[in-house]
Amino acid sequence: MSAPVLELRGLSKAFRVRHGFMGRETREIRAVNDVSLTIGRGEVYGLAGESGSGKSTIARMIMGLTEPTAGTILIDGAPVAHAGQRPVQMVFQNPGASLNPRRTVAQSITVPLAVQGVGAADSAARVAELLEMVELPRHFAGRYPHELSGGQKQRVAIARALATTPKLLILDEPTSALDVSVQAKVMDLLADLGRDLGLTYLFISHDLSLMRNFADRVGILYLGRIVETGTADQVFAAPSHAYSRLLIASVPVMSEDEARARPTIPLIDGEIPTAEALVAHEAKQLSQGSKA
Amino acid sequence: MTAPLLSIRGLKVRFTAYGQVNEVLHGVDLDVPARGNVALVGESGSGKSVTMKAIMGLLRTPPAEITGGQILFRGQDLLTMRERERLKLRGTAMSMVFQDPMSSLNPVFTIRDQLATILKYADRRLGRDRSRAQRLARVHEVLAQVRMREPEQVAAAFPIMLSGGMRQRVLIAMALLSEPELLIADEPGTALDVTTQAQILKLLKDLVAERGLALLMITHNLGVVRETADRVYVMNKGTIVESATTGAIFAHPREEYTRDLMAAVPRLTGGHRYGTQGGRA
Amino acid sequence: AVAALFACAGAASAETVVTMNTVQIFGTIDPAKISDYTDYMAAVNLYDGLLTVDSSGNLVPELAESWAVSDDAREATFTLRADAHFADGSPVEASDVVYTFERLFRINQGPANLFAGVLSAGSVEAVDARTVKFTLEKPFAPFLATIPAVFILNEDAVTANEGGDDGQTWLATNTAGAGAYTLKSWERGARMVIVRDPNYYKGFGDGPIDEVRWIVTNDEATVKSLAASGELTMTSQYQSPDTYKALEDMGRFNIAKEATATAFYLKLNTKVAPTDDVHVRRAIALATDYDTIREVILPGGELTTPLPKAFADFHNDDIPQVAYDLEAAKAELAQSKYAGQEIPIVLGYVAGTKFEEEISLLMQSNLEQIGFKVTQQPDPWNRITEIAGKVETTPAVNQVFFGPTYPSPDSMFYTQYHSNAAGTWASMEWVQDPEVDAMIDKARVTGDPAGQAAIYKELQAKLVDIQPDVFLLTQTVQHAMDKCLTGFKAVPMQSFDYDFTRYSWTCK
Amino acid sequence: MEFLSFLLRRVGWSLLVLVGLSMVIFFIARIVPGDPARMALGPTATAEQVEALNDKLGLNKPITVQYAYFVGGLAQGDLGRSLLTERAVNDDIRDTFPATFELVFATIFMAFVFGVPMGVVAANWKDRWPDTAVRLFAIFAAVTPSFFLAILLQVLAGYVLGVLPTTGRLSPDVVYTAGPTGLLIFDSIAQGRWDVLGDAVRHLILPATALAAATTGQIARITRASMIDTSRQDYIEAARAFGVPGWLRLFKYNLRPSFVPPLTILGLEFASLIGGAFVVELVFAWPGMAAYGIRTILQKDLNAVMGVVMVSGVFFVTVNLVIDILVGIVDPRVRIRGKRT
Amino acid sequence: MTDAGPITTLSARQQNWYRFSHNPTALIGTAIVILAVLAAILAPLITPYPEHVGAVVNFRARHTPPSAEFWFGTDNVGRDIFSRCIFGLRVSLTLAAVVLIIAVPVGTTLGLVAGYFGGWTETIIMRITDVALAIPPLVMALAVAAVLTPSLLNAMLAISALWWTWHARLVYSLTRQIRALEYVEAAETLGASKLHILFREILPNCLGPIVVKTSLDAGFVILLGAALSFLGLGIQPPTPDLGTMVADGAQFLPEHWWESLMPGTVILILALGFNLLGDGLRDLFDVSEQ
Ligand SMILES: Nc1ncnc2c1ncn2[C@@H]1O[C@H](COP(=O)(O)OP(=O)(O)OP(=O)(O)O)[C@@H](O)[C@H]1O
Ligand SMILES: Nc1ncnc2c1ncn2[C@@H]1O[C@H](COP(=O)(O)OP(=O)(O)OP(=O)(O)O)[C@@H](O)[C@H]1O
Ligand SMILES: [Mg+2]
Ligand SMILES: [Mg+2]
Repeated sequence: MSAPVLELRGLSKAFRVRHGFMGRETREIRAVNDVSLTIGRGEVYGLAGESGSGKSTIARMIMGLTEPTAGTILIDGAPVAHAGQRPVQMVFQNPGASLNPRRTVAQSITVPLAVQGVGAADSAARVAELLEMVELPRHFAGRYPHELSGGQKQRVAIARALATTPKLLILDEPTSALDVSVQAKVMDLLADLGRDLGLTYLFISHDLSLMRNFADRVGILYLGRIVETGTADQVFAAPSHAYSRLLIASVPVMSEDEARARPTIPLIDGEIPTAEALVAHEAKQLSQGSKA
Repeated sequence: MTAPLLSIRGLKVRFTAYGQVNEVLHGVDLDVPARGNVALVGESGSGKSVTMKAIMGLLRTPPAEITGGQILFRGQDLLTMRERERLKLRGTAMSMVFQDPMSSLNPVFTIRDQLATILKYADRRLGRDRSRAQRLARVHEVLAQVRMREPEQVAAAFPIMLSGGMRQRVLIAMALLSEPELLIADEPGTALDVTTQAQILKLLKDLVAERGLALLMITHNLGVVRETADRVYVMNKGTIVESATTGAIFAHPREEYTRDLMAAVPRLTGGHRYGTQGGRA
Repeated sequence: AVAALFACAGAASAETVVTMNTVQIFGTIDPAKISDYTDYMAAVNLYDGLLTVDSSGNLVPELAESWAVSDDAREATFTLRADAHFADGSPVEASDVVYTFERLFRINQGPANLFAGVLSAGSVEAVDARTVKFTLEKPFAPFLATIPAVFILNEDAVTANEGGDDGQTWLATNTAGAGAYTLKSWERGARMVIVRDPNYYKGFGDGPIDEVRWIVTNDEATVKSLAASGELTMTSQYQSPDTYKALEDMGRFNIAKEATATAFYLKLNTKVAPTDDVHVRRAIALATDYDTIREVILPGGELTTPLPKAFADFHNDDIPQVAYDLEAAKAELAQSKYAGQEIPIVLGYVAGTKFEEEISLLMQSNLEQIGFKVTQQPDPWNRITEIAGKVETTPAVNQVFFGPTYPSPDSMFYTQYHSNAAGTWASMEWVQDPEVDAMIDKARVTGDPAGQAAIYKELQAKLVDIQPDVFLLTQTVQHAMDKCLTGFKAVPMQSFDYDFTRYSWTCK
Repeated sequence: MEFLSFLLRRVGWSLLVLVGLSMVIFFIARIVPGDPARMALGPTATAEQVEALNDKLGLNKPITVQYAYFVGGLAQGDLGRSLLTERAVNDDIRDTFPATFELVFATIFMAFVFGVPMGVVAANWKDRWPDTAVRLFAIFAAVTPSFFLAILLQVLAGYVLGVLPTTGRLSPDVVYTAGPTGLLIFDSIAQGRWDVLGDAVRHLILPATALAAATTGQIARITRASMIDTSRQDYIEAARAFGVPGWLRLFKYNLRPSFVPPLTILGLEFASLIGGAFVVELVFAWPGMAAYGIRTILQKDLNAVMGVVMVSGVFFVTVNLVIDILVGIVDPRVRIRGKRT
Repeated sequence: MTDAGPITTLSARQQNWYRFSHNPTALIGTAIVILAVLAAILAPLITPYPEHVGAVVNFRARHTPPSAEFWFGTDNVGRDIFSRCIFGLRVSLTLAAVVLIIAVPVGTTLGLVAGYFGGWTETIIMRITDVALAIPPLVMALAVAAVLTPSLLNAMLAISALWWTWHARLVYSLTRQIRALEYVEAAETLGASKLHILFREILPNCLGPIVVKTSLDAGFVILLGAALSFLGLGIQPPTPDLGTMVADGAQFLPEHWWESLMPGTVILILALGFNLLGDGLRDLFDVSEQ
């Protein structure tokens, strides 16, 4: 694999949250904690983890939308410039909020085209092409976001990110609102593009089945740290960390084969344990084991 | 068999924009029995959210217009009911989880403020007497129920300070606050990690089993459907194309469309890498 | 005793209050600083001077019971009334007069300019407790006429509050005089209330005015609604004809009209084009529609020379009224060096003054008929004071009121036409004529009234000949006055007609 | 902590703004036509007298020296003497500012109490009769000049109704000296003088109404526009789905996120009303600072002009600081995500 | 495949036109404004006494109440108020249009820049704005009047010099609010130019309040013009302008009410037109309105 497109070194983010009268008291939320990873050219890196574990925050830091409290971000081996000057694009987790309500689909999609200096006539054609790619009818070009369903907005967001060919494309839950058949087509498209154009992806998702079929390597994030990383096959076949196991064990599946392929989780008090309980349980067993 | 709690008959909805009319629901029929656990699946843009908004009475008219059909709740037609009566049902007898977690929370109030207000007025409509402290306790309780790790702190936060999944759970908590009879959930698990999702689905299932909640869940995740729902409706282009019990539909999908849907689901076991040259059909 | 008590109580409740509006704010009540019409209005009630002026312009005794002027007109001696006392009860003594004048010279504002080159520190001496002697540095015929402008201060009261600035701070809000009224309250910019001093040394006549309230407003509607609500007793002299009409229609008011010694001029700048040509100036005078101005726009009397007829003994009655005659005006214009072309001319006036705008429009319409090209130039007052300072910036034609600050023709001539007084809004003609200066100076040293009159009459003829002004009118003051209020008489000295000891309330 | 440092920074900047203001106004005031000494002394004053006064006032020194004097005085809280009133400008302002402040405050209060609900009502019943009524009213109110309204109200009160007083702050027969604040309403309440309170309020009604109309109209219009924008948001719909009653949805869920524009306008008005109050003060013979300011400007009473402008400048800067903070409170997004590199 | 049928096949511009042309208030507003402009242009043809705009006085006919001869009555020197009102539209409309065309874009741009960039840019722009806002308009006007010769152009410059500050402040607040939204961040990450973000992403979302404020401004500017004429700046008599006519006529209230009420009504109608048009534009930018 060639030189890494993205390298994170000891990246951390703590939010200070203010309470009380005029924000006198503050508390820290350590959203991201000492995360390091590298993604090589043409690679698809899948990032999964608990909700609120800091995935979007990492994405935002790479984009330059949030300042890290510590650590460095290297893109193509160099420290990064201002947001917007980075050769990185992103599909936001909230398609609704990331589309300007006062701009039509076509106007939103043309933004990156204009940056590249594509002329008006060309960009109209390109918009039509992009809409087709994400399985939206051409006439949607004139619609405003509030006239779209959730999935349609998400596809517009994807189309917009694909309008240029960035070095790195961050996909934060790109297909969460899509039905599976459209999802399949969009994922195919992304994979093809990735291969043909040598795109690199940071793919954030809760849909582990999807990730299994898309990512080359996978990192599992828990409480702001990467607790496990490896190739997709490794991690899914033999998850080593307790949380990873719990995560994979919880995936809703379509068939009995799949159900059998999921790791089994020890019941604690006769129930499927919460993540904390399980992690604590295993840690205890580990220490008992070492004592024994 | 008793009459279903919610029964939709021939619902037609159309939108008018710039003088052009566009019918998006062409006669939807759907039943949710009491204690029922019903899933509505279908491709994006097929009209699921519009159906749900029609049930809740949230369609903005104009541009939307309900041109036909009935929505019977406890045998009463919601469409002919007076607005005041209908308001009484909302948030108490029937409740919903919105699809877009970002834009459905008011950005300028804390979570606690928003939840407590809703509870206060639900209490008032139900004639329940609760102190503010009791209401806050209930807010924290429900937040804990949806697996928030630090309910008090989440309650004190503004929406912008929460992750996507946390916001979605806040919306679920909002819907559960005053223990509704009917819960309509529009993709309640999309932004959640599978562990949390599993726990929340279990919570909903338990509510159906123990409290007699009737659940209508809209989702794209057929795995979720398989593991939670009793009955499935498949929607396409504004009509219900197929409906059956969960077991039946997964065993023998009748419609071509349903079969396509199922085939498109990625497998945890892998082997269907994305990309047209990767071997997928 | 019981009856007396009741009478007292009755009197207290039946106080006569006069509420009057004034269009400007009271700037100051310090006798060493008062300068304008409104300042004097308050001061003349709060203070008394050695002499005062009656409605014919004669000097009458006030604090001084008698006075004498030496033959060479270089010395004046005043004897104070024995019973004169200040509001605090202390007697008015010669030393108070000396103090008042010395303080005036030190501060060198307000009426001090009247004595420039005539009196200075040390010129005023106390001969004994009741006699003061003024020694003039040069003969100055109008000297006596300037004496009413200075109000006598209570030396002890002021020095007790001297505060390092000659009591200026203290006197800005307090009074220390022998006047008939004392200050009750004063909200700067809005209202002043004075009350009668029952112990006033000269006493009062029948139906004295117990309290005077001035409300500052230059808004016609305010005046009308104050009148309608019954609050107003008397208007200022500056209301619009409509307001007088409206108040008259209410039935409660009389409209008192009085000719004054204030003249209203079109001052023609004799040093800029086109009014530097006397034919142009005469043409303008001929093109002025006097009747419309005096009868419709601003009620006023005839004015044929620079001097109003109120100065009866000094007025040159031989000069006829110019007749409005556009043909004659055209003929006059034909003789000017600007003849045969369209003559641009600037008409200046005070912005926001309705009647001045009307006159300006009337002039414009007439002047354009005889070949002028008119530009209107309304300016706010502060700007006028500035542009009047230089020949080049002074517009060709300016509308200006001017009235005597002391009851002598000198007040009219010196300030407006003498070279030494050039550069103010009162002298926008820029006459600067040695002959004129000489006549004014000569009159100043001529003690005998007949001799003065001869000089002033000649001066008037001369000024009419060079036509530095169009003599529009002598102002007629109008006041809407409650029918119960009597006693108003115009006095040819600013605001002395608002001395409320001269008024009485005739209703019960 | 963070808030404190923000506040300190802003206060520091505000001081700088005031310095800038003082320089600009110092210069501008000297451009205004008129010779101050000449105007103060009248036309009959001799040239020597004018010269002497100019000397005394330091007006023939270079402008930088004059400015240094001014700043020196300002540092000691001394604004010099007024030519118009022959008093310390400090005293004049102390006498007149409370009256103007009371008037402006009453005006803002009225504009807020009437304008915001009107905007809310109009937005809620968009395109129906309440909306039409509010819009018409707002336009009427906004374009009726305050002098016109002042005169109209006065004529109405004086001729037709005769119930409300038309001049001054108190009736002449009410015996009262204001307390420490100079604000009649406040002082009279503090001292339990209910008769004075009643009289003061009655005097305040007409001028405040005349002054408030335009602001009320603006606030109503801006609130309406902003509310309509917000009402499109999903969260308003969500509140409806959860049975939050209509009025609460309107006044809380919808109004608060919409509040930034009206708040901004209100802040701007608050300050500009001080400058604009003069017409109303003149008509109603209100002994306020605005009328004083106008007179001093027209008389080119330099010290007084500087004083008035500086006082209203301090006021303006304070109000806008408060508004900026309020915007952060009203919309937490501005605070939380507002700071970016 | 999604095929819920087209909502519309219209382009954004066609949609805008549709929304605008289906909005009765906007149409009424446009009609009023167009009529006013036409009346101003055609004034010499449609007024009964065009000469009353110049140096004409007729003291015999002063203060005549409205009649068949003089529809709006006559003023204090006997001129026809109707004719002067129509001619007054020329000055007043020019004044309002030019001031707003200068001041609104300047203020808006500065507000956008300050609100979006923050930091030093914000500090400098907003503090200068604060200074400018704190200068009483009258002082400023007097100073300008002292330096410049009285003319309509200079009056417009003077008013514009004051007016931008309001818009700067308003837009600044709005921008601070909007720049925190995700769609702005999205545009940033797409590499959109600052120009694009300011004018295409943020500005359209501030337009509601801006348009409303601007349409209210039109009336204010016309009235402020009167204050300037009073100070000797601006248009000089006998040329009529509506603001000055109202101010002058007010001295004759209530007896000669028509003298200020008639021009006042013209301003009112004009303001109504601008405001309805403003509302129409607001709706035009409000894409969820149909
Ligand atoms: N306000 C509106 N105006 C016009 N068309 C609308 C509006 N809201 C929704 N639609 C259209 O109605 C159709 C159904 O939308 P709906 O939101 O119900 O889809 P959905 O089934 O929920 O899809 P998804 O799974 O993507 O959320 C879509 O084609 C959408 O574009
Ligand atoms: N502006 C903020 N202020 C305070 N806390 C924040 C802020 N933004 C995010 N957080 C906190 O940071 C943590 C991580 O949030 P993040 O959005 O990165 O989660 P995530 O992994 O993307 O979750 P999800 O899968 O639910 O979207 C959460 O606890 C969240 O509350
Ligand atoms: Mg996230
Ligand atoms: Mg949907």
